[in-house]
Amino acid sequence: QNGPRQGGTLRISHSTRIATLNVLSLSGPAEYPCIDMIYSGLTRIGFDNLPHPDLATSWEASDDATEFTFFLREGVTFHDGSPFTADDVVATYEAILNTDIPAAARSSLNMIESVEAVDDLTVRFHLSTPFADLPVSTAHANARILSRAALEGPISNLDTQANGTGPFRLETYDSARLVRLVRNENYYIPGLPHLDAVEMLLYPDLAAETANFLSGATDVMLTVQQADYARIAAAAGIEAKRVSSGRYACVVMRQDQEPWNDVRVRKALALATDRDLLVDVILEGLGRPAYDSIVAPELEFATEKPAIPYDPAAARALLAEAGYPDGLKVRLIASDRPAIRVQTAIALQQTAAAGGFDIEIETMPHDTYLANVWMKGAFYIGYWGMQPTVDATYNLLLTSDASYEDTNWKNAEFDALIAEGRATVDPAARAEIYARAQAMELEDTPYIVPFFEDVLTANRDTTEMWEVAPMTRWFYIENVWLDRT
Amino acid sequence: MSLAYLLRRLGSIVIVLAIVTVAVFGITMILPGNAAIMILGEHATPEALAAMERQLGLDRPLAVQYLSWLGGVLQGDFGMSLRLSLPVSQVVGAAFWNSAALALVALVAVTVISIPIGAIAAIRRGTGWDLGIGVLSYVGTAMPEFVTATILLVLFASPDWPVLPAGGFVAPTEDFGAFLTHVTLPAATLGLIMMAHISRQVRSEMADVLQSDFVRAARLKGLAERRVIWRHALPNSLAPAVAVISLDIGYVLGGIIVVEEIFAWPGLGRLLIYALQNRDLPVIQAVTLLLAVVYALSNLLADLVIAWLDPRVRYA
Amino acid sequence: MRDILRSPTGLIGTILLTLVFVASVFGPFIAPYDPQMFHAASRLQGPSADFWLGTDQYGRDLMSRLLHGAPATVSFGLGATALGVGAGSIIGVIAGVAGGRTDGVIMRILDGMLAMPELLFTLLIVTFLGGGTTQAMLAVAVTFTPGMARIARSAVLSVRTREYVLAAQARGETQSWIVLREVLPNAIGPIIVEATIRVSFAIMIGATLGFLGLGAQPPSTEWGLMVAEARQFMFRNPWCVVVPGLAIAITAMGFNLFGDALRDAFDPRKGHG
Amino acid sequence: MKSLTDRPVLQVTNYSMGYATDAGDIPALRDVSLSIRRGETHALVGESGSGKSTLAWAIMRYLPGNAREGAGAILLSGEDMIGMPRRDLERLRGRRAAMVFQDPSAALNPTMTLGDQVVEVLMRHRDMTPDAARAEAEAALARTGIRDPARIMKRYPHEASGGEKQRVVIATAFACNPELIIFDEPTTALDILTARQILELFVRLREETGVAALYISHDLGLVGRIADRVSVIHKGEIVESGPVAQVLTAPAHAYTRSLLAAVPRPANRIALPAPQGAPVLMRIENINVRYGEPGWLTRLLDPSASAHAGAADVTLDVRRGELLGIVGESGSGKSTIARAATGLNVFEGRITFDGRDFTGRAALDRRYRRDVQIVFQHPDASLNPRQSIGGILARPLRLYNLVPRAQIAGRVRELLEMVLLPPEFATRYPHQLSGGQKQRVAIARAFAAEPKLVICDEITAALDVSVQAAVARLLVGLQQKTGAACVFITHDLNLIRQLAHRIAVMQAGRLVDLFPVEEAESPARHPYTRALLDAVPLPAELQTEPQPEPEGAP
Ligand SMILES: Nc1ncnc2c1ncn2[C@@H]1O[C@H](COP(=O)(O)OP(=O)(O)OP(=O)(O)O)[C@@H](O)[C@H]1O
Ligand SMILES: Nc1ncnc2c1ncn2[C@@H]1O[C@H](COP(=O)(O)OP(=O)(O)OP(=O)(O)O)[C@@H](O)[C@H]1O
Ligand SMILES: [Mg+2]
Ligand SMILES: [Mg+2]
Repeated sequence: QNGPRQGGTLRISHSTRIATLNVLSLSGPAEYPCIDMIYSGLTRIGFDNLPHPDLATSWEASDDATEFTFFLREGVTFHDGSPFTADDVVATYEAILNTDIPAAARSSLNMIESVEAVDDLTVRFHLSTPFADLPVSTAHANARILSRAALEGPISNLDTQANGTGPFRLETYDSARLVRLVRNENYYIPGLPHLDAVEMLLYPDLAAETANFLSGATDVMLTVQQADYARIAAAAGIEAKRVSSGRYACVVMRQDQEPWNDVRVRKALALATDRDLLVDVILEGLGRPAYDSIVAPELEFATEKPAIPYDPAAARALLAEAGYPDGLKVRLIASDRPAIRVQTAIALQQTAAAGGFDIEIETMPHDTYLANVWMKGAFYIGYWGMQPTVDATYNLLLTSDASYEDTNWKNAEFDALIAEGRATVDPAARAEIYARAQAMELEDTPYIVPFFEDVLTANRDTTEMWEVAPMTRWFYIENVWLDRT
Repeated sequence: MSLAYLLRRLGSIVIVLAIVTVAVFGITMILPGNAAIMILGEHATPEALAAMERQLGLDRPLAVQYLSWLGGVLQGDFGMSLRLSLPVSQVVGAAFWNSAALALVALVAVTVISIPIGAIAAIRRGTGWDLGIGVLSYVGTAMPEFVTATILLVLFASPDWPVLPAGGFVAPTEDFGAFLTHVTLPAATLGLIMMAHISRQVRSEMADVLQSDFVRAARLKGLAERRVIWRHALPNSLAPAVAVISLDIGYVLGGIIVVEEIFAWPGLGRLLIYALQNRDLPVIQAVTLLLAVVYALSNLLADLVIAWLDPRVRYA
Repeated sequence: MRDILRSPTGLIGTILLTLVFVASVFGPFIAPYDPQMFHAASRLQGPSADFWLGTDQYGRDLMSRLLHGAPATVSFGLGATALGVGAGSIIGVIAGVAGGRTDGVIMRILDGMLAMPELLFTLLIVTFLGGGTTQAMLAVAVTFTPGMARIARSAVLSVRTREYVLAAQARGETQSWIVLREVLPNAIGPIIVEATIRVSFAIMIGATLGFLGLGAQPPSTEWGLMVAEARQFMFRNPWCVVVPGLAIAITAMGFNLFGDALRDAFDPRKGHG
Repeated sequence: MKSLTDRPVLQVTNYSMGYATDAGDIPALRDVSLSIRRGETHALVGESGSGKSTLAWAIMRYLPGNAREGAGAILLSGEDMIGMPRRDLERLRGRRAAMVFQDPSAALNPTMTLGDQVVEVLMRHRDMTPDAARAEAEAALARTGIRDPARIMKRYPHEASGGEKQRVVIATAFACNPELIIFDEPTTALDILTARQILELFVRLREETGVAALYISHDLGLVGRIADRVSVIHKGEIVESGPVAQVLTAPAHAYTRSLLAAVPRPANRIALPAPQGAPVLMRIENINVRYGEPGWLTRLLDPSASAHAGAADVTLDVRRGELLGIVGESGSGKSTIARAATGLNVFEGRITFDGRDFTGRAALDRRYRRDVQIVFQHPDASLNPRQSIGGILARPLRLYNLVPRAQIAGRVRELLEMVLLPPEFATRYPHQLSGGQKQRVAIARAFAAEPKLVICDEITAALDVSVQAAVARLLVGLQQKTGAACVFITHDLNLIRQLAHRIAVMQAGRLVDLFPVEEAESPARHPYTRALLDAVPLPAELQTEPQPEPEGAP
C-alpha cells in the first residue's frame, strides 16, 4: 500500500491571531502549533499524555527526585545552522526562571534551583523540592529550547523571529493573515517532516473559516466550534475529530466568604447542576459530564469519579439544612470571553433555580474580570485547559500555595499528600497517594466542575496523520502527509 | 476658496486633532485592565505582570508615556503594538489599505447608484418609483449594519447554497476576481445604509431645486428636459447633498468597524476591536487618530467638492 | 398631530411606534413563556404553534424574549437620547445665547468631540466605562451631546436674529425673558424633531454595542445581544437572528418616520406649497 | 378679415382656471380675456394674489400640478397653446415666447456662468455652434448696455450685481427675437436707481424689436409711463381694460380707483403740519458702526482686511413731534442707524435724548428704551409666533408698569382699536392675521409703550400698495394722537415726500443730505439725492386728483 508521501503544503485555518512567536510567554491557541513546529523541548508529551524524548534522548532522576540529569541528542543544529548544546538549555531555563522576563512556564518549573551544563550534551537540574514529574514539566509548551544567542539579543525579537531546532522553520510571519513555515532539512529525525511547508491561515470569522474549509481552500481546521461540528462532520471528504480532553469550565466558590464557606451549600449547588443538560446545550453533546473534580480522566493516576445526579429536591433540602430554607439569592460573575463562561452561567442559572438557587448573572469584560474578580470574587465562572499531570493540575489551583489559588480552599493534609506524590517515584505508591487526594477534593467540593469539553478539530481526508493531543499543545505535524493525487 | 481659508481649515484640523490625541490618550490610559494582564491572561503571576509591564513601558508616569508617544507620532512612529509584535505603523498601515479598499468600493458603487436613484425619485415625485425608493431608503436607514449583514449572510452565504463567500479577504493585487466576490457582501452592507442616506438627500434637495425659480426659468427658456435636469437641477442639488454626506462619513467610518468585524475584513475596524479587547493601547491610539484624520480630511475634501460644485462657496 | 397622521410617513410611523410602545409596556405581561426558560427538547426551531417565532440555541422562546427585550431596548433609546439631547441642548443654548468667546471655546471643544466618528467615540467611552447597559447609554448620550449642542445652537442663532427677538431686545427685556420666552419656544421645534430621529440612532447604536458585546450582557434580552448570541446558529435557524434584527429595524423605522413627519409638520415652507 | 400682421400676437379668450388645494378648489382666474398686438405693451395690474403670475404661467403653459384649467383659449399668433404637445412647447418657449422674472438672483442658475446661460438658449433655438453662440451672446449682452460683456459672461451670478443679472435675463429673453415677452414685475427686487435703468432698457429694446410685451406690475404709477394698454385684475377677474391714458384718467371701476388712490404722490401730503420751532428730542452725533471686525489670523494673512463701516460719522437730530424720513438705496446704512439708536448694535458716538447723554449701547437704560420704540419691516418676523396678540401687546405694559394689572386687558383692547383692529384679535395668534394686520399689531406694540420716538424701518416695504397707504395714514394718525416723533425709513421717495417733514439721505453709510421736504426740488440738493429723485419720477400722467381713501379700508 502507499506509505507517507513527501511534499505538499498543509494549510491550517485558525480563528485567533498568532500575535507573537515568543515561546516564553505566548498563550494563543493558534500559537502553540507554530512553536511546536519550530522549536523542540527537552521532552514532549505524546498522545498518551506521557513524556517522550525530544532534544533529550533520555534522563535519570536521583532517588529523592531532587536532581535530574538529561542526556541530549547529538548533532542537532538550530535553523540558522549553529549547533545545539547544553549551554542553550541552561540559557533557556535561566531565562524561564528569571523574574524579569515574563515566562508562562515559570509556575510549572519554579522548583528548579539551578541548571548546570555537565558537558556539551548533558544538563543537570537541581531542585529545591522533590519533584518526580520534572520530565513532564520540561515538556511544557513554553519551555521549548531557545539558543543562547537569541536570548542574549533583544527579548522583543523573539516575538517575530524564531530560530529553533524543530521540524519546520519560520518563513513568513504576518500576524494579521498568514504564518508560513517550511521544512527543516536538517531535522534530527531523518526523513521527517513529510511536508514541504505549512501555512497557518487566519480566518477571524468562523463562518468564513468553515466555508473555506468545506470548499477545500484549507486542509485542516485547527478548532471546530461545537455548533458547527455536526455539519462539518457530515460533509463529504471531511474527517472531523473529537478528542476527549480535560478542559473544563468550573464554578468558583470562594471558601472564605458567605455562603460558600459552608460545604452543604456547595454540595447543594452540585446537586442542582444538571450536567447532562449542560453537555447537551452548551457543548452540543461534544463533551462528558464531570463530577466536580478538576483532574482530567485521561491523566495517569486519575480515579473514576462517582456520578452526581441532578436532584433539585435534595439540593433544596441541603440548602434548608445549611440555613437557607427559602433558597439562596446569589450573584454569579462571568467574563465575556470565551463565550462558554457566560453560556455555563446561563444554563446553571436555569438548572439551579429548581434547587433553590436564585442566580443573578453579571457579565463583564475579560480584563475587568481579570483585574477585579479573578482570584477575588466569591462566585464566578472559571475556565481551564488540561494540565499534563495530577500534580500540575492541583498545583495550579488547589494546593495552599498553588499558582492561581482562587478558591482559598486550604487543606494541610491535602497539601502534604501532593508534596508526597511529587517526591514519590514508585508508580503504585503514587497512584495510592493521588487517589486519596482526589477523594479529599470530592469530599469538600471546592469547585463545581460540570463537564469536560472535547477538543474538536477536522481535516480533509487527503490529510493523513493529523492529530491533536488532548492538551492541544503538541501536534507532531512532522508526521502529517498529504495524499493528494 | 482662498488660501487663507484652506490654511485656516487645516489649522483648525490640527487643533482638533491635538484635542483628539489628548482625549484618546487620556481615555485609553484610564481604561481598566492593562495590556500586560491581557497578554498573560490567567497565567499572570504578580512578578510576571510586573515584568511584562516593565517590558511594555507601562510603569512610567502617564505624562512621560504621552509625551514619548506624541514625540514618536510626530515623527511617524507610533511605537510597537503591545499585542501583535509588530510596529504599530505596519499593523495599522496594512489594515488601513484594506479598509480603504472596502470603503472605496462601497463609496463608488453607492455614488453611482444612489445619485440617479435620488434624482429619479425627485423627478417622478409621488409615483410608484418615488414610493419604492422612499421605502427602500427608510428600511435602509433603520437597519443597523449588523442586521443587514446578518440577513445578507443568511440569504447569500448559507453553507448549503453559498453564492458568495461569508467573509474573509483577498487582496485586490493578489486575485482581483476573488477580491470582488469577497468585497461584495461587506460593501453591500455598508452601501445599503449610505445609499439610503444619499438617495434620500439627493431626492429632497432635487425636489427643492426643481421648485426653484432658476429651474422654471430654464424650462421657460425652452431647454430640453434632459438639459434642465442634468445641467441645471442636478449640480445644484449635489452640493447640499455632499454637505450632508460629509456629515455621514462619520457614520460610515463607524459602520466599517461593525462590518469588518462581521465579515472578517482585516481592516481598521477589526483591528480596533481587537485592540480594544486586548488593551493594545498604541494600536487604539493610532487607529483612533487615523480615523479622526480621515474623517477631518474627508470633511475638508467634501467642502472642496462642494466648492467645486457650487461657485458661490468657491471664494467664500 | 393631525398633520402628522395625514401624511403616510406619519401614519405608518405612528402605527409602528404604537406597536413598539405597547410591546414595551405590556410585553413582559403578555409573553407566553419565561424568556430565560430552556426548552431543551425544542432548540433552534422555526415558528410553531408552541413557539410562534421559534426558539433559540437554548430552546428559549423567541417571542417571549422579544417582548421582554422591548422595554430595555426602547428605554435605552429614549434614555440615551433624553440625556444626550438634554445636555446638548443646554450647552447649545448657552453657547448660542452667550455668543462671543464663550461660544468660541464651547464650539472648539465640541468640534474636537465631533472629530471622531460617532460609533468610534461611543466605543472608546463604553470601553472606558466598562461595558454594560448603563454605561452604553451614557456613552451614547455623551456621543450625542456635541451634535445636539450644535443643532440647538444653530436653532437659537436662527431665532435670535428674528425681528421679534430684536424687538424684545430693543424694549430692554431681560436676558432670561428673551431666552425663555422669545427664543426657546421657537427654537424647540428643530430640537424635538432631531431628538425623535436620534432615538432611532440611539436604538441602533445600543443594539450595535450589544452586538459587539459592549452593551447589554447576557442573559439580557436586549435585541442586539439576541442577534449576537444567535449569530453562530444563523444558518441552522435564521429566525433567531432575523426576528430580533427586524424588531430593531421596525422600532428604528418607527421613530424615523415619525420624526420625518414631525419635521414636515414643523416646516414653515409647507404652508406656501 | 384682418391682415396677417394685424393679428394679435397673444390672444387670451374667456380663460378660467383654479388651484386644487386641501380646502377644495380655489379659482385663480375667471373668464380672462386679453389680446396684445405686435409692438404693443400691455400692462397687467393688480394687488398681490390677484392672479397676475398665474396668468403668466398659463400663457407659458407652465402650471403647477394642482392647477385645474377651465374653459377658454390661449392663442400665440393664432396657434392654440393649450393643446400643444410638450415637445412643441419646449421648442416654442424661449424662441417665440420668453419671460423675465421678478428676482434675477433666483432666476439664474447659481452654478453656471452668466455667459453659458445665454449661450445655451442660442444653441438650443438657433442651432448655433458654441463659438457662434458665444459671439452672439456677447452682442446680445452689449445691446443691453452691459459694459465689458465678455468679462461678465465668465462670471457666476453671485459675482454680478442685481442690475447686471437682470440685464442678462433680459438679454436671454430677447436673444431669439421672440414674438411675445412676459415681464413679471422685473424691477421690484432691484434698488431704485437700477430699477430705473432696467425700465429704460425695456422701453428701448421693445422699440427696437417691436416685440409684443405683457408687463405685470402692481404699481399703477409705473405702468402709466411704459404701457400702451392696461388691464386691471382683481381676484382673478379683469375688472377694467383699455388704453392706459383712459384707464388712468377716467377709471371706470371702483377697484381701479382705489388702486389709483393708493399711488403715493408727494403733492398729496398726508403728514401733519410741520411742528414750528419744536425743540430737539434726539440728537445722534458722530455715530459709527462697524461690522465684521477681522480676526487676528485674517489680518495676518490679508493685511488689507478691515471692518465694514455700516454707518460712518452720522450726525442727525429729530425734533419733537416731527416725522423724519431716511432714504437711501439698499445697503446705505439706514437700518444700521435705526439699530444703533435702539441699542441693537454696538456703536461709537453719542446720543442725546430728551436732555440725557448716552455714549454707547451699554448706557441705554430702560427709560430710554421705553421712550424709543422700533417697528420692523417684515410683518411675518416681527411677532413671536408662539404668543397671542393680546400677550404681545400686554408685554410693554407689564414691562414698563404702564397700567395696573387689572386694566391690562382693557388697555390691550384700546390699543387694538387704536390701530383699527377688532378687539377679538387679542386671542388670535400671528399666523391667523394678514400681513397688513400683523404690521398694525407691531405698530400698536410700539405705541403701547407711550414712546416719545418711534423708529419705523421700512414698515411698508413688504405690503401691497393699497395696504401701504393705509398703514402710513394710520401711523400719522397715531402720531397726531400721541405727539410722538417718528423716524421713517424707506426706499420709496414718493411715499416719504407725502409723509415727512424733513428727509435725510444716506449713501454708503454716510449722511449725504438733509433737507426740509419742501426743498426737495431745490437745485441745492446733493447729486445723489437728485439721482434718487429722478429715478422715481412723479406719476405725472395721473392728472385727476383721486378721491381720498376712507381710513383703514383693507
Ligand atoms: N400652486 C398653487 N396652489 C394653490 N394656490 C395657488 C398656487 N399658486 C398660486 N396660488 C394662489 O392663487 C392666487 C393667485 O396667485 P398669483 O401668484 O398668480 O398672484 P400674483 O398676482 O402674481 O401675486 P403677487 O403680486 O404677490 O406675485 C393666490 O391666491 C395664490 O395664493
Ligand atoms: N450684521 C451685519 N454684519 C455685517 N455687515 C452688515 C450687517 N448688517 C448690515 N451690514 C452691512 O452694512 C451695510 C448697511 O446695512 P443696512 O442694513 O444698514 O442697510 P439698509 O440701508 O438698511 O439697506 P436695506 O434698504 O436693504 O434695508 C450694508 O452694506 C450691509 O451689508
Ligand atoms: Mg406674482
Ligand atoms: Mg434695512
